[in-house]
Amino acid sequence: MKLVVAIIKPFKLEEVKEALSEIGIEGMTVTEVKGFGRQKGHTEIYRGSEYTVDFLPKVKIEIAVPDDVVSKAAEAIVKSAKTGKIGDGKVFVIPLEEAVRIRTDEAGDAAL
Amino acid sequence: MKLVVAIIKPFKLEEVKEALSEIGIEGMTVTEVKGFGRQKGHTEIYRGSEYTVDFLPKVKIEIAVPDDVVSKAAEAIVKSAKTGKIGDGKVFVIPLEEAVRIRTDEAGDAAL
Amino acid sequence: MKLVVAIIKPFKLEEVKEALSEIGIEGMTVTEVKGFGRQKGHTEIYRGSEYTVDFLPKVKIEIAVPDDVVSKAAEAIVKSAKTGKIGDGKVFVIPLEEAVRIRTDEAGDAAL
Amino acid sequence: MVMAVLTLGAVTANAQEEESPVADYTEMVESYGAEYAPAFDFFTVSMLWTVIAAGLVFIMHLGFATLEAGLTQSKNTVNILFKNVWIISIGLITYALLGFNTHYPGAWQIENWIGIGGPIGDLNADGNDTWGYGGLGLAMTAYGDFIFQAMFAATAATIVSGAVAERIKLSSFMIYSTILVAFGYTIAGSWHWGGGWLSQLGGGDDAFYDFAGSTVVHGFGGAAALAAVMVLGPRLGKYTKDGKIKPILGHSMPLAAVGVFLLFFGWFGFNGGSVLSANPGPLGLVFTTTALAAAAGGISSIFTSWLVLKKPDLSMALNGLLAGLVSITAGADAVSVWSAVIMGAIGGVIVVFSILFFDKIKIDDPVGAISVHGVCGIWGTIAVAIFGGASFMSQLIGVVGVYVFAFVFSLVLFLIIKAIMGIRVSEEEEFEGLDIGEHGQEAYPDFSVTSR
Amino acid sequence: MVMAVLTLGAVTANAQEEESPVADYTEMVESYGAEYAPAFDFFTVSMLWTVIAAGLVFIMHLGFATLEAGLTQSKNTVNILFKNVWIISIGLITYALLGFNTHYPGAWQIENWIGIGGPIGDLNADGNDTWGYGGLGLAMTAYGDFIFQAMFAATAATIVSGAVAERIKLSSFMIYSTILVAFGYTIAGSWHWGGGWLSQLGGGDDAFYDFAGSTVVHGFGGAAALAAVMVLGPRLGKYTKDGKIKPILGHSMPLAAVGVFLLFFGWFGFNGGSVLSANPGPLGLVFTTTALAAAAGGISSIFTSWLVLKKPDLSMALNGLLAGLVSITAGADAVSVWSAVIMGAIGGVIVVFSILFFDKIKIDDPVGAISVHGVCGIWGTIAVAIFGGASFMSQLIGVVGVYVFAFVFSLVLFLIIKAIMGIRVSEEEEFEGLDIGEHGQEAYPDFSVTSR
Amino acid sequence: MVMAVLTLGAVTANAQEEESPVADYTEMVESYGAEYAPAFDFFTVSMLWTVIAAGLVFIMHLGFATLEAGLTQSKNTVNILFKNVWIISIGLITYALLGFNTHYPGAWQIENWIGIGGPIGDLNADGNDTWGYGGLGLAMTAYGDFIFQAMFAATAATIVSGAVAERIKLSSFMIYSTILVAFGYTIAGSWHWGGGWLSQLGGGDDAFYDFAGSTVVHGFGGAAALAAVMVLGPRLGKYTKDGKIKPILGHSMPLAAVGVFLLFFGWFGFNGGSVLSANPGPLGLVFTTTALAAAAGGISSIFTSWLVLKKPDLSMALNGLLAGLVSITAGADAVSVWSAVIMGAIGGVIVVFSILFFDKIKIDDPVGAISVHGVCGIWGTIAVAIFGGASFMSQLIGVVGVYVFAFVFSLVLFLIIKAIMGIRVSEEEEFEGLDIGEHGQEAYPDFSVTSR
Ligand SMILES: Nc1ncnc2c1ncn2[C@@H]1O[C@H](COP(=O)(O)OP(=O)(O)O)[C@@H](O)[C@H]1O
Ligand SMILES: Nc1ncnc2c1ncn2[C@@H]1O[C@H](COP(=O)(O)OP(=O)(O)O)[C@@H](O)[C@H]1O
Ligand SMILES: Nc1ncnc2c1ncn2[C@@H]1O[C@H](COP(=O)(O)OP(=O)(O)O)[C@@H](O)[C@H]1O
Repeated sequence: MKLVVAIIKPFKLEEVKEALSEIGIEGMTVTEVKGFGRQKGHTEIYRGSEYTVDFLPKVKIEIAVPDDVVSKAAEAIVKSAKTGKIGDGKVFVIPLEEAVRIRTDEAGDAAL
Repeated sequence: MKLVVAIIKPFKLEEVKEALSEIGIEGMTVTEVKGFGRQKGHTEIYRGSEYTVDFLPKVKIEIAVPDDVVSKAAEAIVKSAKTGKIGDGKVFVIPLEEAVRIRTDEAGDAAL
Repeated sequence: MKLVVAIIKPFKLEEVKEALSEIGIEGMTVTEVKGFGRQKGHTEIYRGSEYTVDFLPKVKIEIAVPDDVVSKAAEAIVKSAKTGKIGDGKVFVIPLEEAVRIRTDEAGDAAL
Repeated sequence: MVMAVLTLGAVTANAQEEESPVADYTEMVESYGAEYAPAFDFFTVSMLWTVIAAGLVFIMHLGFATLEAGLTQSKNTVNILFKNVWIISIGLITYALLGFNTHYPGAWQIENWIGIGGPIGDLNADGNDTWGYGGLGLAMTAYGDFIFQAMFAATAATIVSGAVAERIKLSSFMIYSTILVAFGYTIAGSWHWGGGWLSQLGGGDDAFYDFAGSTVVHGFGGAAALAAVMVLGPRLGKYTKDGKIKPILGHSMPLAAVGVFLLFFGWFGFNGGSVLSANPGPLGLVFTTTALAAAAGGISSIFTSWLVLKKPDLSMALNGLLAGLVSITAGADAVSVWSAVIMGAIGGVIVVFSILFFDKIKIDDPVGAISVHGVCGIWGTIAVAIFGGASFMSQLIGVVGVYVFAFVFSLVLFLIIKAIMGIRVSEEEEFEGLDIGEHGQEAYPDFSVTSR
Repeated sequence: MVMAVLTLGAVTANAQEEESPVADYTEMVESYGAEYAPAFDFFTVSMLWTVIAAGLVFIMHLGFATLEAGLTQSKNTVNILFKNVWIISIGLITYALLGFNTHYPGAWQIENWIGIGGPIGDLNADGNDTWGYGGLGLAMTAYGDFIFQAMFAATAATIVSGAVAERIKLSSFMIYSTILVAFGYTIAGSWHWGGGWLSQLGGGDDAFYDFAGSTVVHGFGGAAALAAVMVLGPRLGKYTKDGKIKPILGHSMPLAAVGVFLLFFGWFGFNGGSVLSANPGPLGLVFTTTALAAAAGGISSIFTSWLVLKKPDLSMALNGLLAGLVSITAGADAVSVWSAVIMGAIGGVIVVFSILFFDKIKIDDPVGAISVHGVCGIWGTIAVAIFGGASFMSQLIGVVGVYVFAFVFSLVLFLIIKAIMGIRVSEEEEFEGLDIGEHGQEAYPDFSVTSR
Repeated sequence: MVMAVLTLGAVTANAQEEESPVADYTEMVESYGAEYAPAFDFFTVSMLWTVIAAGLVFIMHLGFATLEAGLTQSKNTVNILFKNVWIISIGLITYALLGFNTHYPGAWQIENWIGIGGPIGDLNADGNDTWGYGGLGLAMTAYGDFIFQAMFAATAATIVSGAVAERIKLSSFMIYSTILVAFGYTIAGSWHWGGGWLSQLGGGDDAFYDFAGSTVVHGFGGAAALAAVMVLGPRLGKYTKDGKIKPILGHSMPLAAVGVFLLFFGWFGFNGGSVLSANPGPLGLVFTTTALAAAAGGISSIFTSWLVLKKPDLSMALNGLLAGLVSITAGADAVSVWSAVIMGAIGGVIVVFSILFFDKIKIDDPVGAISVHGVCGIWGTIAVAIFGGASFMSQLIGVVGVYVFAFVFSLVLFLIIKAIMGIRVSEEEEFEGLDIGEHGQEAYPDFSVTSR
């Protein structure tokens, strides 16, 4: 099992969710995060002083998947989250040693 | 060392915390997240239009533990977080290669 | 590649960011979290009843880095986030199997 | 007289064809005779004050709504705002339907105790639109009288609303509040303001003294709230199994503060309007005692909470202002300024200990309504005997009478509703919040991921 | 007379050297003759009410600002607040520059249809500061008249502001709103209040009846908003490709509720001030009909939304209060209380279905302004014929005349601005929010990590 | 006369036994003689306006509280709301204790310069409850006078509160504000309103002219704030080591906007009430100049900030409205409407540059209080010489006198408190927020995980 972690632009969440649905992924966990990267934040003004907002709002999606679904999932995310503009985000894949469904105590792929 | 990650129902946080305390786990990091899964969100209404809230509020707990505590910790979480109803959440176990306590520079199990 | 995860005190974020910048790390993802650990929360009062706030606000930083940068990054974080007082937080290192830049489809170290 | 009007017309050479309110007014006055001019003028300015005061009492309902919303959790905010829209709406309509003619009866069903009136008609008929209303007994028209009193009516239900927040079933509360306002408050009010038994204590010489309603409005609401909370039980998680209190925090102190300041503001209409005229003497006194009692309540609650709780507690300071206001409401026109300060200050002390006390005995009142309105209402009413020369006995009888009635009325009503349809939301709904459960809406949906 | 004043001085033995407003006033009255005392006094109290009412109408602008902000997303909140600061500011200045003298002309450019006046001068000159203003045609000074009317002026633009929120280009809106207020509203207003053709229907006997402006203010704004929304199009993502409605949630129900309660409060000035004097008869009636219609609108919209949508919807309840208020505005002084209740209740039903209807036909109006002000404005105006004895024909002509004018004026103006400078922000800016895009500011920056 | 009253009774056939306020009033008037009727009536309506104006000035304190809370960080919100509860409470009590009798003395300790009065007594005694108060020198009773002035008193301390927010020790501020209000403001006020030296400039012919207090209230507060900020130093992190400004963002623009609109609303009472009667002439003028100056300030600050900062800045627009209001406060009754517009517009320009300037010289004023109240207070006062015919010299002397006094008084007081008990919270507390540090409470606890 792997944990596929994607950092995407917030307004792409809906599309990514649908793309994952289409390949049969029904579960995921989403977090509001702030991203810092090549994409520079904008300059804002407050009462006459300029300041740079470095951290841009992003959404992090975490999806635990069986090994054989990893690349399909990553692909689906990349395709649906892409705008081609800087700041589109990343997909990370992290090894997952165990997964348990709290409700049923099922473990392994069955828990996902 | 492993990172035990649990997605649970928000109102179970207190109980899970206590269950972990009982087995000697004193440190954890908690994040508000939104979960998407088998448990379907409710339909809400806003000014006459229905819409479905897919993402339900959940809480993510991250606990770094020595290898030998992993199963005890997972068990404690599963037991205390269970309601038996759909949406109870998951426990994931991720390998952890290193841990450092910032205050003291201690590393490894000593840092947890 | 590794995912370096740091839990730090919120007001240290700026310093940590600068320290990482200095060693050439340009990307990171930040989340507001609540931490529970040796550092005990304060007692607060609400309408005459005392209660303890167990969970203290912390900031989680996630940085995906090539293997050879891990220790430099961890060091930079530890140094810049340290106050020496309890509650300074942790640095965790998690193995990372794959990384993709959504915008360009670049993978591996090139994606970071 | 006709000549006089003609002359007036001559003075204003550029008078247009259209009707002239000033000339109309002058003509009307002169048709009565010049000696009535002061009466007419006093009536006109008093009536103006009455409707403005009604507007100020109206804004108290926004104060209640925001205070209550601020001191409760964000997952119940839609429900609380909704209840407040409901209460002001049903309160006004109900008062028109049967409250007004109950408060000004002549027609008791049970002499001096129970009289339920019918709907209002054209209150401007029969010269009620001029100073003739009530035979000069009031310096306002019948509509002025109505709208001012109508704004009071919903207050009792609003007070209960705060105490039962975060767990009461919406439909049950809507029925409860309607009946409480329609029958409970109107009956209690008629005892005092409708010429009922409270106004006849001691043959009328030792009449119960409650200027703007420490007992009849605030006490009534507080006592009804106590009964409601006792039937309803505390919020889940408020008291742990091992008997400890686990505070459930209000979600927005700014909202709560806005609420209290608006209540303070509106109280100038509540007390000031209760002068029932623009008579400069009492008007200035009432504004002054009201403001100083509130200030004293704020200060004394600040220091009381600081001493007792070791920290200066904002929610206690806010409740202290309100405590001061409730404490002066019964005697605002009858005591000296420094008496008002003492009355308010004692109210500010009482409210702190009262809130702690009710929490200790597990009466879970999220906003402190029972303490602020109920307990300080007693104090305020009794204080008129101490500082304002009212009969102690009558004050006591009045308090006991109204509080017992409100408590029993509320208790019985609540128990009946409980038996028929239940009064409490399910545990699950309470955990999730009444906003989703009752309304399918969230108060702050924008902070969630979905709305991005 | 001089003697009288001297006597007065003698009564107040401790009179100081400084000028005495009371003595001055008395002297002034006596210089006209004692028989004018009632006229002066009525004038004085009426003028006081006029300026207080102006203050109440002012606070409606805070109500509009918070309602609009509450019912839209947090990423556009700075923009909405900014627009509201702009509107009240430019509305007041514009009304001084040319609105006032358009509404009280004598100088039409096109007789009874179009007359644009110039800037106001010293309105206290020529005795306008006393009861002489307008030859007793009004019980207020010219400044009183001005400030009360000026507060109305910006309302039309505010109504549009809500309907076009979250996507309109700031600079375009600023120009649009300025021209709408400066020329559109003033011209339409002059038809009714400036003695124009609407006030002359049926030779003046069947004049269009619109007491405080259901049509002339609210209807004007609603019709202008409809045109604006049609040109502008819906917010991105509101209607999906497959034709479904995807609600875009307002970010703060407490802000929205504060807005509605403040509007309700201010409406006492809007309608009550439109009595144009402190005449006790109509004043009490107007306060009562206004409050009861609002309450009835609240209740009926609650039950309508409950029946239709299965859940009691807070935003509908809030709109119901406003619907009741708009529905009574045209006839507040001309109908009985129970007629007012019916008018408000029907308004509360209408607004629910109207909002659903406009959503269905993809007219995207984030705050329901078109339904509340436009649709209920029609109902309120027509209802005066049904319940208040106005000429049905005249009411219809008035509605059609004003709505068509407002719609066409707004449409043409918007199309011109669109052609010249565009009216809509870029897609990217709309996604990111107008706060960052137009202002480089955030409404709630503290919740972000950076500010820690 | 008795006969007249009897006749009156006859007219109202259905008169009840109970006392009749109208008849009482008529009887009272007639006991003086019919020729006093206009005096009584004018007095009554003026007094009504006075207490209503007091209520409006009260609501400014809610405006200050929300503006200040909105423009600071959420971690200090409880502290800010608490301070505002404290200030209004202590301000009212203090004014009753010694402020009022200082402002209306006769009893100087140092002739024309320093006079501290004692507590107020029964102000309705000696006929002060009728038009006799002050020998007709004022058209209000002594209580009316008191409550209106008392509401002003706390303003100075509130202004300072905003400037020192987010870092000042609570207990130190509470002592500071009490002494500032009790002695500083009352002394400065007595120079102008208590018949002191400012009112005697040029033998009284060239008296310092400050209608409602641009200098005496706002300037006083602004100058005191400047001294306080200089002693206190900037917030941590506001100015980086390399000398750059790092803005610390206010956490809620809606709160800030609510604050400014409420201040604008209350200002009608602040300026309008300063007419000190309901005299229609000045009343209409003052409402008009006040509103137009605010509007002009809003517009000019919008364009100034747009030009200078490239973006239309909401917080500057809000400050612009306030700048316009402060700029007109000294001359609201003395200038023409277009002068008012110019005065407000210049104020709106000044405030933008002033805020930028103070930020540049590292005077850290989170809400811009020094610029809005202090700097625009100077402009507003001087402008009366330019536009309203006041003596330039006297205005200058007045400004210098009051500002220097306020600055020195505040400076010395602050330094003493600093020496005795410290004035600033610890670095750690400042980082964590004063809400936790001083109060052990959070303003928005619901957003944290624990409350779920
Ligand atoms: N090394 C990294 N570790 C973790 N997150 C990163 C890293 N680099 C970028 N990110 C996340 O990805 C987002 C997009 O990255 P950015 O460099 O701005 O654009 P792009 O991915 O298009 O090159 C960032 O806002 C941040 O949240
Ligand atoms: N594959 C997954 N990857 C990550 N998180 C998941 C996954 N599946 C479920 N979750 C998380 O677990 C929560 C509960 O899952 P759900 O399918 O609704 O119920 P259950 O776990 O009882 O079957 C979800 O809300 C989501 O946060
Ligand atoms: N075992 C753990 N797993 C995950 N996070 C932890 C763990 N222990 C501590 N933390 C995080 O680190 C923070 C600091 O830990 P704490 O024990 O309070 O202080 P210190 O690290 O200085 O000993 C905690 O608030 C929590 O967020």
